[in-house]
Amino acid sequence: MNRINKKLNENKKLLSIYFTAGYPNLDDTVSIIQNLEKSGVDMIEIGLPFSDPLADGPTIQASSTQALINGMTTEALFKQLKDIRKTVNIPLIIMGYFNPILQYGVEAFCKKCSETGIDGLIIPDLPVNVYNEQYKPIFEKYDLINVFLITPQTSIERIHFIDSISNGFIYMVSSASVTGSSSGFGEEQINYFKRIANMNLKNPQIIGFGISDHNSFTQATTYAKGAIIGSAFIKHLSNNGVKDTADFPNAILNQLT
Amino acid sequence: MNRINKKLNENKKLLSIYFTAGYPNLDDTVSIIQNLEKSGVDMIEIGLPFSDPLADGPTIQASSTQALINGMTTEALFKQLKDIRKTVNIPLIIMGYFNPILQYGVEAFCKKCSETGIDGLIIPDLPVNVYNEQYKPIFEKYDLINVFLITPQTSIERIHFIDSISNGFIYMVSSASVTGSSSGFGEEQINYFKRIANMNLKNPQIIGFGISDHNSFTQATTYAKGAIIGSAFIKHLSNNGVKDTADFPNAILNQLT
Amino acid sequence: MTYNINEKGYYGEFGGAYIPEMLYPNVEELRQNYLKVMKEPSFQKEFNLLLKDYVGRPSPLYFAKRLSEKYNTKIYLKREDLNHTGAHKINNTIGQILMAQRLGKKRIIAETGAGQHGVATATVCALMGLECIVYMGEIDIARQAPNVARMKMLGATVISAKSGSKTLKDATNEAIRDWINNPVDTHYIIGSVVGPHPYPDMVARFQSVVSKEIQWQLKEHEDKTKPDYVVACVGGGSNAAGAFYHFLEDTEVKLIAVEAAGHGVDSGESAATSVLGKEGIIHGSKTLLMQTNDGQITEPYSISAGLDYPGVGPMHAHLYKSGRAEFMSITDDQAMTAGLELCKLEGIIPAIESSHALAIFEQKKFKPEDVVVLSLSGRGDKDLNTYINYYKL
Amino acid sequence: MTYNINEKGYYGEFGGAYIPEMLYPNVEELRQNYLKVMKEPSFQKEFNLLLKDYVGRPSPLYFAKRLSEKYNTKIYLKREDLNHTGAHKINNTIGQILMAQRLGKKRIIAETGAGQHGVATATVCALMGLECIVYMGEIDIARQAPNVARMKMLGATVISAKSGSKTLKDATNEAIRDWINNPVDTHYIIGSVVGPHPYPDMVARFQSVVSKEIQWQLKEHEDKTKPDYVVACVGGGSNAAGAFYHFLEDTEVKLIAVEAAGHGVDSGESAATSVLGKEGIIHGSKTLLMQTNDGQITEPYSISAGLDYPGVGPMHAHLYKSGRAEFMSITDDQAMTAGLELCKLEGIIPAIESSHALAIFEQKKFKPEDVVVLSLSGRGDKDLNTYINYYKL
Ligand SMILES: Cc1ncc(COP(=O)(O)O)c(C=O)c1O
Ligand SMILES: Cc1ncc(COP(=O)(O)O)c(C=O)c1O
Repeated sequence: MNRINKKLNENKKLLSIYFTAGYPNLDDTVSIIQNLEKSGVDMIEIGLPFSDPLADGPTIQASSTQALINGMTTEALFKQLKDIRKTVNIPLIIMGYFNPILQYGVEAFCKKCSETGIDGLIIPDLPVNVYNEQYKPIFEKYDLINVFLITPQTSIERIHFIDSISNGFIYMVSSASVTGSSSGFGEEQINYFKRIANMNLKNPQIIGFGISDHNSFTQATTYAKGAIIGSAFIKHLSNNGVKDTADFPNAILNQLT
Repeated sequence: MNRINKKLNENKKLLSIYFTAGYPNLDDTVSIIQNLEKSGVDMIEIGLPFSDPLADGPTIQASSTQALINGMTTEALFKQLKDIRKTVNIPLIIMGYFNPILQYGVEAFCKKCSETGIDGLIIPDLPVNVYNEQYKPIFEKYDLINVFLITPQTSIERIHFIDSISNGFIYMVSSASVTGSSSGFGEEQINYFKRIANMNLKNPQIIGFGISDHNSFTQATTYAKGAIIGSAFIKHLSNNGVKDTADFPNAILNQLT
Repeated sequence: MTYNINEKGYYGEFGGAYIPEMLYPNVEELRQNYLKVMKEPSFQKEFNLLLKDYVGRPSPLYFAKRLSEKYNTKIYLKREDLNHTGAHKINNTIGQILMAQRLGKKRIIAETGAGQHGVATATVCALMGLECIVYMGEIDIARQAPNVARMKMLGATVISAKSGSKTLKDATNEAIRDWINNPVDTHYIIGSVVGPHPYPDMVARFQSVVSKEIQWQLKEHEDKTKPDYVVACVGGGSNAAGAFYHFLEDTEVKLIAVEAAGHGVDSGESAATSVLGKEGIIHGSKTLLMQTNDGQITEPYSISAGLDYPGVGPMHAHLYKSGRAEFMSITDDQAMTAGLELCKLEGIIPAIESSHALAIFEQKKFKPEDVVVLSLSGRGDKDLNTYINYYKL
Repeated sequence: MTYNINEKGYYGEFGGAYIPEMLYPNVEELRQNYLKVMKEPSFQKEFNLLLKDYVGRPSPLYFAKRLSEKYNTKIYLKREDLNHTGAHKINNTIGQILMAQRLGKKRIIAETGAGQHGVATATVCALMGLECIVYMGEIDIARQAPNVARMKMLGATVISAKSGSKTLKDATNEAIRDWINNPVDTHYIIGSVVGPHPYPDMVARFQSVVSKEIQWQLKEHEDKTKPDYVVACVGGGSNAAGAFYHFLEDTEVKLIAVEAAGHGVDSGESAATSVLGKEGIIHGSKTLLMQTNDGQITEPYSISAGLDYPGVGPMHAHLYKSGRAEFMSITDDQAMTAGLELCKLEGIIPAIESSHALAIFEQKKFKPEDVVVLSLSGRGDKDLNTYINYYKL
């Protein structure tokens, strides 16, 4: 059983953290992952930086640009992660845009993920139908879970369709927006969370976008299996560097340090 | 008999000088005229300054602008010239553009000229046919000679026509150009001078435009009854002021001072 | 009464050719030939082909829906702004360059205010491979920089006129001086219905394509060939002459000519020639002009370089004196407001000259059923700096 | 083989809609409706009326006599420079604004490179009274200042894109981000045949009026409906798509697409996408794009803001891969030379984009009897500073 599915089966709300590989420094990747695991994070999205991350807001975008300047490449990332499974047990997901993956070769990329111990992928600009028609067998062959997004605008039929082809969790975008652009949830979003919760989908949902602190994390996880934090963590890294990485999840989970 | 005709009957080559009334100083008009007469000038064109003297080159244009700034007006000019005939005997011609004259009233203007002792007018932008059809009787009534221009481009028929309606002299433009733009005469111009001289017109010709020194004056008067100098004299005034006015005609006539 | 020119070259008491003898051969050559040449089928064919394929005629007659709604009347814009080079001026320069060619001229001179006529002249000179010299007032060179750049690109020599008000009047003086100095091979392409006969009539005829088109275009839109009103701004008067031309004798069509009031008609800084002018001679034509009692020509002022002229064509002097056209004066501020309004309502940035015409809708009420055709004489690209500075955008 | 789009939204292997889920509802709404809406008679009527009376279509097909003489072949210029706002871009924005209205959108966003698309979008938004936000790279804002001024006059908000190369690619990223953030009431008017399906096809159809007109106009000039060659510059590819459209399947008509080589194809500073690009995904479309081995999109370079794009529309990727069109690359210097040449020979100042197309005549010989139609996609008013600085005029 894929680590993601195992994790989802745990009877707890999940905290998932996104960071951009190669940021703030090229070789921070492994230590960030290790520190996050140690401080109780349940799942990690490792961002493969892209020159034109059009679904990301300014914070993640800037971190990607810096990571590329630092020298991050697909090859380099896999090299850094080569031995990651010797020390890390939580699910690891690579989040990246489709073009770098396409250039690497989709099958080669999946194979490498599988060898490295990556459990899933989030590829925002690989649409469901293209995945379904062209790439599903490859992902399955390498036991990679492909995670799809839904938004407040996604129609009921489409949510059911996405649910039907998903086999891990559904990434529930809290509001239709690029990452890092709102904070805290309003009534409209809460209603949306409730609406989805009531659909009784086969896949659990993890909410992302706009979660930045303990409060919003708690709110989100009232209605979903877990929540993903990205921009807020990147900001933490850029303000504090890597040495106090653990402070961030601690604050979210409201643990005393 | 009009002073101009009398002068033209003299058995000599005529030097006529143009200056802009009110330049360099508003009240220089009378003394310039007097000094010119004293130094042997045969005829004077008094320029009535105009804001837009489109047949004049930069030198005369600038002098007109300055004269207007100094306060010269049609009324002021007539006031300055009121007693001119008490001291000056040579023919005096007013040279001005048509619009100021029109505003003064053509008949009023002619009457005033006659009262003042002005002998003729040169109005570059009053065309022959308009003069002929509308204003001839007025000029005749006040015994004013209207002087017409011809240029190297004027057709033979037109020269004969202009000759027929002229009763003083013909202002022969040395080359088709605004005032002050050439110096000395080339073969083409000399041929033109000869051509006109050979036409045996009833009116003598006085050459203007491009005469600036003894040499060009002598050249021009080889083929014509006289010559008019304008820009070169204005330049002299602007370089030397009015006190050495006489130097200029002296140099032209090559008289020792 | 006729509102057209008579055989002597006058509109009523206005017009004629008050030129120095030095210009006589050139002007006379033109006078004797212009009608004959214009009527030659080969001329007509070439002229019309260039208007169509090069200039982009017919220019649309555009029903301005939102502007009409705002002023509760039917406003049609005659889109001269869409012509090649961006104004009505090119209709005339195409005609004159063909005329110049047929008269064997090798060198072209022009004056320009807004630069539109200069650009249009430089353009047709490039098209025909003729040398081109454009005179432009020093102030206008500064405020219409894009057009100066365009003339240079097109290979024209731009000469700065530094005398007088350093605007259109002075550029015209310089151009005339040049013509006097170059009497044989040079044609002077005057840019408006000004100057000595036959210029006003020749330019009006070249521009008359505008009202010709309005007639059949209106037929398509409104099933009638006459508007109730034709509105145009007047600098020298060429766009108005073109827009009025085929309606001149039909007094059912009301004509409105709009002049630049600058800082106000009575401010001493304006270019509202008809109201402020008296009969006189300017640039070879008897017409109305702004002048002192002494007959010195006054320095005009308008924010718009193309209207900044102390005279007006003799046709317009006659239209004013006879009452055939209504003359309105629009200030800088009123024009700028109307210009921005057209941007916001119709997505069209007008030349500031044309903005003066647009400004009348705030001054005069029309009936809902009135069909008002307005000559949008040019586009505002040349005026962007002036607009931007004015509005601090 | 077909060169048109298939029912899945692909030209051969290129195209599709590689978009984040956040954009799915918008893009899907458009995909489901665009053909249906475009075929509605009321849409057709309004679209065609605006093209005629507002844009000024048909744009002339002008036989460039002196240019033809110089290159000893028959060159026709399709005069998109005469359109309202000065380029072909407005054909598309008119279409899309009508589409947006019918889809009930209230807010319009756009990206722009040269500013022509931004101006065209701001224009139609003013015309329809809709809010308009335009994203433009910081570098392009500097080099196309007149167009920035125009957008402001028209009431649009111009937002500077400061990431990446600070040019068109980055402006597009920002526009897409905006759209993601405003998924309900906003329509994104893409300015070229790029982006996710159905944009490339929709834009190509709106631009196809160009080749439709070429067919009947050529009939008038040459008594045939097909040229031997159609030539167009390619940034994203919309003017080329429009000029090629009705000839795509007729291989007797040779197509030439001209890309910007910047300082030279091999200089590392160019935008010659087809030659230098590899298959990949950019802005939602599978196409050819300039990228590193690692799949990072390369920062392109061209003196021309409108060609300074690392991708190309999927139609063009297919035309390249299939060999249906010949692709040529033109350097900055070659383009600038050709641009000035057109000024001097024909009195037309071309957009620097279009100058790239014009430059091929120095590179490729045509037969004297060849009929070559070249899309003069825009006028050079926006580029005056660049020309003037380049030539030190
Ligand atoms: C756009 C535009 N409209 C109007 C004018 C005024 O000239 P006219 O009165 O001859 O039409 C000009 C002059 O440059 C102009 O450029
Ligand atoms: C005049 C002109 N031509 C061409 C282009 C390139 O775009 P496309 O390839 O979509 O025609 C642009 C883009 O701004 C442009 O302004």
